[in-house]
Amino acid sequence: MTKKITIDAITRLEGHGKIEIFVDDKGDVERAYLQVPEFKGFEKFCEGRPAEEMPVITQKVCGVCPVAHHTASSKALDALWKVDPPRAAKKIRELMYNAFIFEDHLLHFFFLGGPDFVVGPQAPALERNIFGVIDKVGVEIAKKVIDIRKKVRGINAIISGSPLYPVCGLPGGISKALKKNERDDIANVVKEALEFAKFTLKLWEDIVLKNKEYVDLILSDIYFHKTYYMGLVDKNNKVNFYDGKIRVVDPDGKEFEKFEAKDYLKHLEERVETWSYMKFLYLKKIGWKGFVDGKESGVYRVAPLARLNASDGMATPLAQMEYERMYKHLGGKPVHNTMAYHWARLVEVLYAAERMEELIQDDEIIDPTVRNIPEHLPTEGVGVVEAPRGTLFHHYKTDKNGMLTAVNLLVATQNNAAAICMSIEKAAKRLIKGDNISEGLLNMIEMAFRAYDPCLACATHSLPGEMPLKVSIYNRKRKLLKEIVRG
Amino acid sequence: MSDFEPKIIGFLCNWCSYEGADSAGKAQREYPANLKVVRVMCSGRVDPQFILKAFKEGADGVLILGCHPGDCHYKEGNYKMLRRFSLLKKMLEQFGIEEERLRLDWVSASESEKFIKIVSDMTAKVRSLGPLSKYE
Amino acid sequence: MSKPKIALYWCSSCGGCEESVVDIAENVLTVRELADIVFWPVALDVKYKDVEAFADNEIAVTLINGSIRMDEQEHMAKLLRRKSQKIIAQGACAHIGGIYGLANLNKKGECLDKAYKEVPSVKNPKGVLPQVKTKDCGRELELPDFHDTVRSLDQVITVDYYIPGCPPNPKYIVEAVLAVLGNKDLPFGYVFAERRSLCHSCHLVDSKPQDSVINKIKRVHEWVWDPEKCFLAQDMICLGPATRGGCEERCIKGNMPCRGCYGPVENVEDQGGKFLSALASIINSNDEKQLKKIAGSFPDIAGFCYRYSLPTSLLKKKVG
Amino acid sequence: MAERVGVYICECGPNIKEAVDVGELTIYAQGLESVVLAKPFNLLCSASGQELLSKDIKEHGLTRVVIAACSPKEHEATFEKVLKNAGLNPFLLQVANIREQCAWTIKDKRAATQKAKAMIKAAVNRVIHHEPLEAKEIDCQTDVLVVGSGVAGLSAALTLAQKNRKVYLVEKLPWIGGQVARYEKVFPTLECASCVTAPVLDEVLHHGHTDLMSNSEVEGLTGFYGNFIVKVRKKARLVDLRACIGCGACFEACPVKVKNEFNENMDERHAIYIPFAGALPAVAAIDRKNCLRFKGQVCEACLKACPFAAINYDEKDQLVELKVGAIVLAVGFDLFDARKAPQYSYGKAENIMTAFEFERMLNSTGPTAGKILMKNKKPPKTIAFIHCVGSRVKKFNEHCSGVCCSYLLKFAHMAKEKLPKATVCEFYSDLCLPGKEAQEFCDKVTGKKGIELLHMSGADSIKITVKNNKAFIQYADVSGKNKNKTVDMVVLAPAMQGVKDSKELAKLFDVSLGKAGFFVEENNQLAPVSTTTKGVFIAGCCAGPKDIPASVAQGQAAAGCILLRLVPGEKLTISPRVAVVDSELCSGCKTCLNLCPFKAITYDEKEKQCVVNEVLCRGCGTCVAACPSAAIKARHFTNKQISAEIKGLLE
Repeated sequence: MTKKITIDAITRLEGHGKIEIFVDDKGDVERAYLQVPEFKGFEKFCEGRPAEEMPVITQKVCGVCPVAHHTASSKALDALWKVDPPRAAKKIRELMYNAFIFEDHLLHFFFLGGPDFVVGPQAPALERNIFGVIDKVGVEIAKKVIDIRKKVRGINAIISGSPLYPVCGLPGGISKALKKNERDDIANVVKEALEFAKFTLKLWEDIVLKNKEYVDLILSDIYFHKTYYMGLVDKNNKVNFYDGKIRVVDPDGKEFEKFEAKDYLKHLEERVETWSYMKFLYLKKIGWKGFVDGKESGVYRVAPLARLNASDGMATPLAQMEYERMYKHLGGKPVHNTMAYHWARLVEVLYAAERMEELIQDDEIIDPTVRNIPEHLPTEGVGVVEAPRGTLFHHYKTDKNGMLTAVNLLVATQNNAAAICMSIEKAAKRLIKGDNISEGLLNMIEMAFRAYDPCLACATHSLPGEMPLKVSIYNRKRKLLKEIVRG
Repeated sequence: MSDFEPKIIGFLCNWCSYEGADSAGKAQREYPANLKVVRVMCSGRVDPQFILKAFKEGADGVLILGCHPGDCHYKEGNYKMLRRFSLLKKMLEQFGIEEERLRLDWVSASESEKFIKIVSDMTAKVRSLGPLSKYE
Repeated sequence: MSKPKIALYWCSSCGGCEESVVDIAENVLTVRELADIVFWPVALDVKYKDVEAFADNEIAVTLINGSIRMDEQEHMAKLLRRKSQKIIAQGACAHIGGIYGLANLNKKGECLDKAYKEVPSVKNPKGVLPQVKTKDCGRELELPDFHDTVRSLDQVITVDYYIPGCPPNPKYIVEAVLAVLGNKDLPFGYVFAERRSLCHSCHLVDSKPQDSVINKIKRVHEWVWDPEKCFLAQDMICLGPATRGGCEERCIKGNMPCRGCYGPVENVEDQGGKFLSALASIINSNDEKQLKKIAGSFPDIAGFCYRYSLPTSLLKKKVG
Repeated sequence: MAERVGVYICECGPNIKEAVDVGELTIYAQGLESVVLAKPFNLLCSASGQELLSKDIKEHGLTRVVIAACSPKEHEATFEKVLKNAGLNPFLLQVANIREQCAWTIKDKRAATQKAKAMIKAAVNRVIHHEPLEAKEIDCQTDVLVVGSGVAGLSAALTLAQKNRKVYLVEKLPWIGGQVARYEKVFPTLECASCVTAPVLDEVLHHGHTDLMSNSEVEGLTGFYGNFIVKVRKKARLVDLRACIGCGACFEACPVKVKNEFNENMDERHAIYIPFAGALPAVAAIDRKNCLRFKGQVCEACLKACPFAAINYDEKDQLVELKVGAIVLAVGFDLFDARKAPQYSYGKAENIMTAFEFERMLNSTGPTAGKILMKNKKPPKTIAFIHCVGSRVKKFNEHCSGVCCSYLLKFAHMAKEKLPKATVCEFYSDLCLPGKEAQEFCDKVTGKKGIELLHMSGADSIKITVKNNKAFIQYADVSGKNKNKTVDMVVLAPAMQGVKDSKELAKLFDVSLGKAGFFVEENNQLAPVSTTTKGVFIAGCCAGPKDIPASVAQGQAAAGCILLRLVPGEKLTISPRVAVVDSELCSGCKTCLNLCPFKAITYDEKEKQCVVNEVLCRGCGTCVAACPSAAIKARHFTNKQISAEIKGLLE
């Protein structure tokens, strides 16, 4: 008889993303589904709005990465009105952006994803959270984490008014120049941030890399998928979050294509499944071959590991060193091991800190000119950034008054949606045999999922961050046969 | 529906338009029963909230009558209403409320004829538009 | 005896409200001393079953953020209402409907078709849409239903108190929780924010002349304005006068005008209607033609007046 | 405690009874929430009706009353009184106007009854939210400022003074009396003008309660009805009012000669002067514009000449502040500038003059000592009087000044008196001769031979050019035929207009300015001398063209209103139907400040809030509708009350 295992965010009834695994009569896993049960309709209700309001409207897509939407939107407006922001404005935007990446990645490592490693995969559920981390690394460090997060968010408060939702984005620049004293305050925070980034990598080294069990886990075939990788790169093919061209490498690490954001429609396509409100992105040139990996499948991955795989390195010295170290450690590019996302994420944290340092030291950043006024009629514009969880596209069309006539959003986690399903499925296939469902497997499955740090809020404007899990095994009549709570 | 009788709420200023309505009454001239009147001291008192409220409570049309420009008992109240009217009309379109459902006009105390004409015209207009689906 | 229980929950939200809870930082510890957080999807592993298991009114207070668009959100809101002595609507979405409420100017079908059939990146030859019940190779899957309109929390359940804002000010989250835990006697429907509108605390109010008028609506992308002068005095749309204070003028400090996320001041039924009235009344013309022109320079009036409050406006949604 | 509403349905004799089903209404009303009793009554406004109402209020302990009857305009006040006398606050009443709005305008009885139900329901809904209101009382000044010392101002001042009111009479010229003081005779009685005005002027000059401020101007006005504060500049006359007896010794001494504007520049005067004999007060004044001393030269001629040491070169302007309760504006009028209508060639030719000039010429104290002379000092043989110059034509003024026809006939009469041989002709398009005696006067005058009436086809179908020192008049007669006439002298009757500085005055006193520079009445039918600014009254020709008796009547009327409303010892009651700001809610966004037509709202810089002055507020509610935080409340027209009414009408 077919069983249905539901790994559910608390419960299907309450939603915000759930995973359903189906096992056949033999008890082998047939399919795993990542279902996203929510929808808001931005693409429609943004129509008829004035385009210049989009940075503050679309950031409400997601309270976890509002800065990503705000920035992608601002860039889409630059393109829409064909206006290039003053250099100072671009630098402030990028500063704000790196501060955000830094803080968001850190949040994931310490509060959400990190506990798997820091506290340990086998630790009981109720310890596998920030409080668990506190116990493990000590209150002092935990305080530091909270403290640095607060300070870095403070940077964005200085730049944009709000630590959470920036409001400064405008076509052709930003609303507020950076004052000398503000710059000094930020500079101090950035110094601390850089130190903390280094410290975090040290922590990773001590707690994870020095622990064979963890390293094996990272390299384990359970978390292994040969896929395409996509990310934003600068003119030297180095990772860049704020600007550049989109580069895609194939499973062998060879450049498959490289394109401008405005051409995204030639390269990417979305698939609709009746069982989720989330759409699935894939490479158009290869096409949709289902939830399978390999060169023949259009499925690709984004976010930290993908960005590193799709690039030729990092643009800052320390991050570059860490980049090289990672690939050396994991057997060269590209790395297909999903668990390596955690490491890649920390490489990016380091880069973000270094980049902030570069930008804040640049005297041009306090230039009072931060806006160019549009002179052309608006028509159409695409904006792109690398959100923490992957490449994010905003695409607007307007009438000559700048009133929106068409809006399209491709959000970070959508890129990974197919891969996430596959990773879960693969993990499940390896771990679920008949009714013999060990409790340990739940962590393993969850970790497969968690590594991507999927933000379903982005993907569908639903659950930000993490999902505690439980497995329920049902028979065909949905009668609960067995329930195991993770941890 | 042919037997549809629109509900129209009228906001009439105390000094001109309400007088105008009264003089229509004193002249015992018939006009559509569809109009139900709220007396305000000045058309300038008409808060857009009242108009929205009327639509929400099931009015199919809203009519605002004030003193002629220049004749306002309070100098300029009617102009203030005119200003609001110009924005409100535009906004109501976004809510799918046809512009004919909201009307602003000037009726002096002596213009009972004009008053009757406006009420009749508006009633006919709104009748032809049909009911405004009531808000829950 | 055991500490009072607190629950936090989200409906149709972006997670920003969660972030602002995280932002209460050190106060988290104070709250943890006073109460047990028994339910918080984002951070704690507690099952829906456990919520059902609570006795009615067992939870001292539940903070719910997000608006109501999916049926399961309504279901959960009702369940938590039953289990909680007090419900606090947290954030603009729960309070006044929020930005997703703009979708009330569109039909449900339009929204779905746009996202799954019409956008240029989608390939959907069969024109399928997500289904409430569906089978994939015989495997039965379910999704919650998408309602016709967005509703605020108090349009679904009785709400005791409100913490407005998008995002909410962490200061008021702490104040609210402590007030309820301390059995502070508050009027039903109390809003944790300022009583007066934003202008009262806005540092630009002094720069607003007493005979300020609107000559034409200027949009933010069109020009560089004086950051030390009231936006309305510069012909720009700022909802400050019609919006409850309490946000500490974050947007203003970012040199951008208010968009009204804190909702109306008490006694105001319709934030947008009131703002429209205030703005229109000071338009600098009595001439119908010119007024038409000025109205023409004001784009998307509904979208500005009801940026966050459309579901709780008098009209609530597009006709029909 | 639950409200107890009583609903009364007046049958208004047959009026309502026959048109709506009163029985059904009553039953319906009885079923409404918080209604404890509902009754029909034959004629509620009758004594018995009022009795019943007041009896019920007491016996049934009604807390609210709804009356479905005629228009509130008719009997709201009546019923408010009944409530008051029955010990119920009069504002706890709501009237449903089912007579004018149902009974009389809806033929179908069923429809009428349905609508009446809705209106009663609405009234009940509304009245529940009514609040008891008390009229407020404030202290007030009873002194009065009168601006302008023409006949209107004078009669206002005198009427007030006679009731022992302190009156400040401000006249911008050094001499009082206005235009009339410059006339020789007045129509239709042909009495001597100065004989008519002299006693009045004299009384004003010497009345204990009038403080005459000649040569003075109002420069600032603050405050409000009952409590105005007025800033007056008393310009230095440089001649001691008390010492000078107007002997004129100084005139001869003065080396300066300039045109005399008081005689329409037809003769000259000195820099120290009295414009004409009989000007009051009979005290000289120095005009600094022309006096040599004030041009920096050394001259003490007048000082030396004055036998009474009345000259004081060092006198300075004084700024005085007056506290008054009310103000009467009686600043008079000016004539349309005939130069603007070239067709009359005024200013381009000799012997074409305005009515003012001719008035002075006729006047024994005038430039020609009463003789009618052409520039060449010869008497004219023919004189043409032209009606409607610049009036009753779209291009200039549409209004008819109403007095020109009469005074031009007066001119004709006096011209014939002085030059019996001369022929005079009146060019008119219509004769405007209102009143009891004008027509009779006209017949008398036009009966004389040598006086021609020439009927033009239109007010401006006339053209005057100069042909060898004579005026050549081409005109279209009433049949449209083109005719012409040559005369020695032309007298134009230009339209009366508001004074040249009426715009500034309107702003200063916050009254609205209408067409042709005349001030606008609060209500041109029922409130002809009050303005939309409470406490500021207008009288005489500044409110529109009129003759002397009408001006005098208005002056007295204004005085009457003031005597009626501002009584010493009595407080000023102000209607509670005004706007009030809730300081708990006002954020000081300043939206309302500029909206108030009566400047009743001010901004408190300290509190950063707006404040409504209940005395100035007239309760229009414009600010209430605009207030974005609903911090302003319109008493008796609150949002709650009106929303409840709307809901009721639609249920």
